[in-house]
Amino acid sequence: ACGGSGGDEGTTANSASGASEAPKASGLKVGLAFDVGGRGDKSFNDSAYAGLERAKTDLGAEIKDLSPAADGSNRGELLRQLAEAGYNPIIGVGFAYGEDIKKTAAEYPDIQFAVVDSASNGPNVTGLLFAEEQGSYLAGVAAADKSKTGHLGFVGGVENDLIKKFQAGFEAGAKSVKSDIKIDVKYLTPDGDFSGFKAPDKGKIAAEKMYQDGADIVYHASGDSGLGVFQAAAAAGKQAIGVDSDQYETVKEADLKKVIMTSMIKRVDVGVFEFIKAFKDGTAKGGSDNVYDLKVDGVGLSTSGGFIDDITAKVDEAKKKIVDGSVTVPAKP
Amino acid sequence: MMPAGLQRTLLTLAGAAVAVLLAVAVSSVAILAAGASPVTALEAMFDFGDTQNQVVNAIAFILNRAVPLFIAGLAVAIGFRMNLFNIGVEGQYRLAAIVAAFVGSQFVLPAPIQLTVIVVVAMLVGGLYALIPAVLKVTRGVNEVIATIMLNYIATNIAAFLVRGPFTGERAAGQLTISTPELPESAWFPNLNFLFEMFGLPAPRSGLWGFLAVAVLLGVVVWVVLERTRFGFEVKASGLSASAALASGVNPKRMVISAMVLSGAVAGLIGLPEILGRTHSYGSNFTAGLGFLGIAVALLGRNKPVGIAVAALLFGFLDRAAAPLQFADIPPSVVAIIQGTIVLMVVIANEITNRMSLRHEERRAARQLAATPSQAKTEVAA
Amino acid sequence: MTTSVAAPEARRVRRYHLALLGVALLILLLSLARVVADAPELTSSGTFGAALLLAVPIALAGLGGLWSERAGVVNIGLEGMMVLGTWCAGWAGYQWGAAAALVAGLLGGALGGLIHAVATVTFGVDHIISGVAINLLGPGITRFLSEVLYAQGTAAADKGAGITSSPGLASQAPSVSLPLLSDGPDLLGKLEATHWFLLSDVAGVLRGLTHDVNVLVILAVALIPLTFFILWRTTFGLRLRSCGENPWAAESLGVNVYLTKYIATIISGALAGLGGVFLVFVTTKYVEGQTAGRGFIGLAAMIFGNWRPGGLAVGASLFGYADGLQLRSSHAVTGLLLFGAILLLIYTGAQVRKALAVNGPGVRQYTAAAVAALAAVILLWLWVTVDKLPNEFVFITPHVLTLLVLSAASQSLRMPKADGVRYRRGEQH
Amino acid sequence: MSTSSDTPATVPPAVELDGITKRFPGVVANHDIRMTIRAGSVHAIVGENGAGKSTLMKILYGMQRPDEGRIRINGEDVAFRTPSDAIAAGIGMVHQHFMLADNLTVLENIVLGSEPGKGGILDTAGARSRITRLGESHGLRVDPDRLVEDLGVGDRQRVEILKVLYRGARILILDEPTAVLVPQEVEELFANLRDLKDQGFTVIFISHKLDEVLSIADAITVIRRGTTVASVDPGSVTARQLAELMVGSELPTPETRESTVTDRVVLDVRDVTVRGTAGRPLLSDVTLSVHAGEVVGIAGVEGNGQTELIEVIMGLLPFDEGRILLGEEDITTWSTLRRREAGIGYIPEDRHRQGLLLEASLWENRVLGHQTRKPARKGIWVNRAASRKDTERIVREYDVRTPGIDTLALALSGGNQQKLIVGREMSGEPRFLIAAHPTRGVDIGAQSAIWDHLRTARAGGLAVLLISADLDELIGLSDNLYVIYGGRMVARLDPGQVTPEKLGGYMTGAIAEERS
Ligand SMILES: Nc1ncnc2c1ncn2[C@@H]1O[C@H](COP(=O)(O)OP(=O)(O)OP(=O)(O)O)[C@@H](O)[C@H]1O
Ligand SMILES: Nc1ncnc2c1ncn2[C@@H]1O[C@H](COP(=O)(O)OP(=O)(O)OP(=O)(O)O)[C@@H](O)[C@H]1O
Ligand SMILES: [Mg+2]
Ligand SMILES: [Mg+2]
Repeated sequence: ACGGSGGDEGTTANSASGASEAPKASGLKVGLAFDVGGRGDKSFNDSAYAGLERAKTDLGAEIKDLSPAADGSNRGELLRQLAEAGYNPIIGVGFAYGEDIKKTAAEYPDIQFAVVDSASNGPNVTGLLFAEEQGSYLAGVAAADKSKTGHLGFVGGVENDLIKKFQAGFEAGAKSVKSDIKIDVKYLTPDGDFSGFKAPDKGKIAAEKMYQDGADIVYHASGDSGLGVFQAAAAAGKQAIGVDSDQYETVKEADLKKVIMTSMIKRVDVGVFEFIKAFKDGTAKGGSDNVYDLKVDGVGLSTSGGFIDDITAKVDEAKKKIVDGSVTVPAKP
Repeated sequence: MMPAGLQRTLLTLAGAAVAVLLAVAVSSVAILAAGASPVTALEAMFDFGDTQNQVVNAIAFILNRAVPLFIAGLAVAIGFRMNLFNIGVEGQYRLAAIVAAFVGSQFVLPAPIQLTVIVVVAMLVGGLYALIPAVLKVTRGVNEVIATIMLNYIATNIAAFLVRGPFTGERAAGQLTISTPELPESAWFPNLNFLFEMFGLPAPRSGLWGFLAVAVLLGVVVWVVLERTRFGFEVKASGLSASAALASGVNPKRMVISAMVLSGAVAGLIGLPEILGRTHSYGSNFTAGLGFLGIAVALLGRNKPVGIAVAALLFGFLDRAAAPLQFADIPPSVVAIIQGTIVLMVVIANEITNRMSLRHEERRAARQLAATPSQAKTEVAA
Repeated sequence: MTTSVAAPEARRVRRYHLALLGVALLILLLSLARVVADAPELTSSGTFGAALLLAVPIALAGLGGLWSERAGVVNIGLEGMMVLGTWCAGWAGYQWGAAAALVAGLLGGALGGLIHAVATVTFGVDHIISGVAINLLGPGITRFLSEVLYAQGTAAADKGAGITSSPGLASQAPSVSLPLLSDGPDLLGKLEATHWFLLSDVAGVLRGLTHDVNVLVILAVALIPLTFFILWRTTFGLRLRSCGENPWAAESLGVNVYLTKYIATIISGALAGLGGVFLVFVTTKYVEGQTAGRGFIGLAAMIFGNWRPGGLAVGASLFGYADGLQLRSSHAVTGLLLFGAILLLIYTGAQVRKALAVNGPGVRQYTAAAVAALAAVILLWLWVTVDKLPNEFVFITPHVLTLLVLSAASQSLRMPKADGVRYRRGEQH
Repeated sequence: MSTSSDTPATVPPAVELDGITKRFPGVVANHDIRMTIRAGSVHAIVGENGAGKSTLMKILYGMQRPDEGRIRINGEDVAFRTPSDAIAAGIGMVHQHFMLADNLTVLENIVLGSEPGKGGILDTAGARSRITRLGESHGLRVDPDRLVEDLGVGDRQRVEILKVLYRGARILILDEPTAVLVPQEVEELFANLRDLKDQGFTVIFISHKLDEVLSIADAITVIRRGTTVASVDPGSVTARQLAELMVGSELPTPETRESTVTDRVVLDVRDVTVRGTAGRPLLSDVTLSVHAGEVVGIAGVEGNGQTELIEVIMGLLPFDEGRILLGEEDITTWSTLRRREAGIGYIPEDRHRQGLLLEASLWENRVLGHQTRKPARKGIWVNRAASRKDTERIVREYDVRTPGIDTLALALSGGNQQKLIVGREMSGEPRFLIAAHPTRGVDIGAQSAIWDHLRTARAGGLAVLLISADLDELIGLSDNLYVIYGGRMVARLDPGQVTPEKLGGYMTGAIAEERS
């Protein structure tokens, strides 16, 4: 629709022919486009890739994954190239794909799209959403329970709405345990400057300050900068909470492992795989969102290391309240 | 004998060609090291797809990518022509883009007026932001390279503040990107898909951004201004010899300010193709870094509009290859290496060919004069 | 003869004393601001520790800039060289430990310097242009190397590498503290905790600079006087500086200008690379994009410091301090507003006194005084009214400060005369 | 002056040059040069501008390599690759233009390249005492710790010679050392040189000033168009004969025939003072007026305020007090451009720096400085056609030797570049012209052409301010002569009466201020 009225006719005409010209999928051909950083980021993108790989092994899918340019300017182009090469369904990883998926999905109405972290915005688009705030709520509950000083910290990489969901959930969870708990919050860079996800030194300084001021558990949602948070925790003899994947497992350094009390896991792999499976089964219709929340274990807390084994009951209790709807977690701080 | 100008041009072209070839050779080594075949890589780069749709899409992508790069290159080149290093194009276009996107979303007027207002606002903001380093340089002697680098950081942060705060627009539920309010349809730049349809080709999916036309026009205007007007002459003179320009009555302060502001005003347009042609708002996904790429494009194009256009197309072409390369299982950052080496090789080649042609010129003059003095003598004698 | 010999000595001594006095005054004012604004972070050891951590890579990049520019080669490619340094340090470090990371980072940066030297010295390419090309190339090469060497299935990937990061270092660079004072009994720490006026502040500053310091920090700090010594006290340094002042004169005296410029530019790259190594040491691995423009900031710090090692150290510290402060406490940054206001008021007083002393119109002094007074009032007003600055404005504190200082002091800066000038053997300017 | 000390025939010549040829793109700077320089003598080399003297010396000093030919030093074949090789062989060179780093101290400039010290650490104290001793023994006294930028020309010259002596050179090359010195300073220098000769040094001395050459040299070699045309004994040749050898023809004289001075004042400079940053004012209370049809000459040693005077008149340098009038109008606050438009022409002292865009074509250089006036301008446009046509006219009328008007300015020889500038500045129909060193570095043919153009324009009512280091030119062309010293006009003289010696007295401050 970007081209105005003239473009519309062309677009529809093309997409019909496009679909017929595109090589017919012999089987399931799944395309996936990563966010900036690409495959191998040990985080979010890799988690999505794990779901894709599972589709390959479990469902026999032919898979293709593409990474965008460093400035992300070719996201739409990646989707289009996948569509033209006959991939269906196509998944965009990251909320940044929202707009591009919307446009591309309109251009290729016969192809099913999914976008991670952004809501559906087309009849053939499925939003794969994660209730980070719910997972973070549990992290907050665990932290508040474990805290001896009644003082927590939160380090966000980039001050955007996604990360604020983590902050909001964490604060709500902690306050549900101890209403007067103190939570220091620091973001490393403003929105639009993504270096905050790649600055372990800054993460370290921010967390160091929180520990010095008396915080004993710091939750981070700051990508690679989290490494610095763990370092600060190790130096201060305090604890930290990881994010996205089970960082107790992904972090290799023994001294840092020790401080990772738990991680708020976001099962992008599950979301991706389930979507592909649904597509194969013919149940992925698009136009709606699949919300991966506590109910379906799309988010959750990791227990590796056994640091929170003693409070499992409390965490489960909180989880139950969210699942049954008696507690609604805010998505904005 | 060939006219001197033509000869210089030919030599330049030859140098550029050699540089590109060398860069390709260097990158081939890298590709080989990555365990892939350079031939496959080349094929992937030139593989525009099998269907008309794919080819048209590819061409549209290249052009759409080249448009902002071209404008960025022009902006940078205006300063470079007089040895004024406007590293601040990056900040100027970002700030201009957000303000223009916001202002444009606040009213609805007939499309031509609406678009004109947006363009003017963007140029104003870009120009005014460039005025800061210009004034600092002229009045306080602050090095413009450092000032503009600092101002880039400042612009990034101001833009982040604005898009999150005062300029923020409504969002669909579940949308996490923040952006300015969406522009009304009268601010959507009509696309140029008819260019393809004229030849019976399908229209590209992404649409060929109409701003291309503005860019072409801008290129012509910049060329005319730089090559044909008194102002352009003064820019050239200041660039070739600041001291000679000064002694000739060119006011260096005025030149710094006007060239910088002009550069900033052009820079203000860099973000508009994307905003008016695709996103219709300034959001947190806004393409960053075009200002720095613009420097590379301007260098490749030797600070001349036609050269910049070629360089922008080359960059667009290479950027498009990122996806096909991945289809061929070749690391897409090969593109970055090719771009980097091309720039380095081309600036070196420029230097060599420039020196060669100057030396050639001297020799030629001496040779021709060696033939004439006898005539001159006889004239005097007669 | 004696007087003329003694004169520069005396000048030097005076400058040195002046610097000491300045530092003392600054700390006094800071502690005043700390008390009045109730922002302990202004002088806490944590802030100064963070400032040191953040200042070191900037200072190293700045030193890199100093070496090349003193030899007449403008180096805007520091950022690209630093990126090369971080990648190489990460790559060697995960395999062979911190010492290997150090060497590899130095070499990586030096490679960038070599490219710059080939382009500018041998081929006479404009220095800014070559630097821009290197900034383009650095991230491209490293990304490519990561894509090839850290791809899934490689040994590195199993050790935790990804396309955006290397595996962790095999061994860490050691850190040290000053015994007794900032470690163990930690006397300085105790003194700091008392929050006494001035005493605690001094203790905080000292402890911040001596507690748990990476060996590379010590090396980096030592490099500043060392650079001064080499450039101003050795024969090689004299030759190097002569290339930046008048390469034709140097050439006519048998100095190999090309070689000297090559060496200087390669050292410049190596120092930028060392800055990259430091970043890797802090994060214990290579992370893509972790340089975050520090090469440019280093260049700014060097210009800020008037192409002198001491000056660039001040510039880098300013950046490190402002950044560290904002990372630790947004509230304390508003305290900085008060500090700025006090400084401006002092400046106003000085200008007014000067204007009164001058037996002339002294218009310039009056305007300066008026502008400074106005700025002071604005800052004070901001301090009183603003409770918490939006983060975006906190982030840009160091950049705005640099701009302000440059616009106040640019006219007294003096860059090497032949800096950035294209030099060709046998050709006169 | 040819008091050659008797040297045994066994002592080999200090320098022998045999068939030296050096080609530059488009120029053969040296062609089959042959000469022999006796040890312990002062050997002068003379030749026109561009004859190839400096090139030859640079070859001898290892800065450039000859394409052909052999060099023998003290009887031994040498092949210098760099100046260090030459320095090692005992050769030192003082360049035509100062080769000093302004921001370094005298000491640093002197020791650079052969620094004393252990383990790479500079031994400043040792160097200082050595320089002081050296200075005292040769009468070349300078303060080793001062920055060179604070020194005057004479001191800089001394630093240059100290540099050479410091390296223990026995063969000294002095390329036009006297160009920037006043007669009294020249005498001091010559005393130094004789002293050096007596101590056994060999001196190669280049100068255009033939009287000087005749007074100091023991032998003279003449170079014309890159080749040695004669070796003469100073005792048996006159200045005139020498000059004719150099040029290969009669000497022109810059004599002004009849006075065309009117009583209409065109330029009036009143009490202009420029304080500058450091204590001493650059110009103080300068007053002078130039009438239509008059050439006013300014004599002075370089660095006494001439440059500032020109820049003040052109509006390039702000001044603290005083006024400047052009005709009736007060132009004190006018911009450079407006002054040019009002009819001030400017032949700058440094044509490469201020007069030309070397990498632009001749016609674009025609536009330079005239970009706001016809024929170069049409509205906001540059009128290319008209500019090109007018450039062709200049090339024709001023005999600029060039392949065409699209040729880049840098391809022209200095003289032709200068003729282009003169033609351009005359074509703006100026009322007033600043001619700063209009014939510097220009060969004799071009020189007299430029003089003719100036005379013609003067006859047509042009007011000219002439600044020159060439006293003959000044005396010959001027209707009125001022002497500038230390930023003041110290004397106003009648060029018909004055002798070069007297002029020199005023120029050095040896004769006190006087107004005639
Ligand atoms: N590096 C160079 N490249 C090209 N041409 C050169 C170079 N050096 C000298 N020339 C040319 O060689 C010729 C001889 O120049 P040289 O400087 O030796 O003359 P000169 O006798 O010293 O003149 P002057 O009296 O002006 O000093 C001139 O035509 C000059 O332009
Ligand atoms: N070192 C040099 N390198 C390159 N070209 C040179 C050099 N010296 C002179 N030339 C060129 O040789 C030509 C003739 O120069 P020439 O020596 O006659 O004038 P000039 O002496 O340089 O003028 P001036 O005496 O004012 O310096 C010019 O085109 C000049 O650019
Ligand atoms: Mg010459
Ligand atoms: Mg010469």
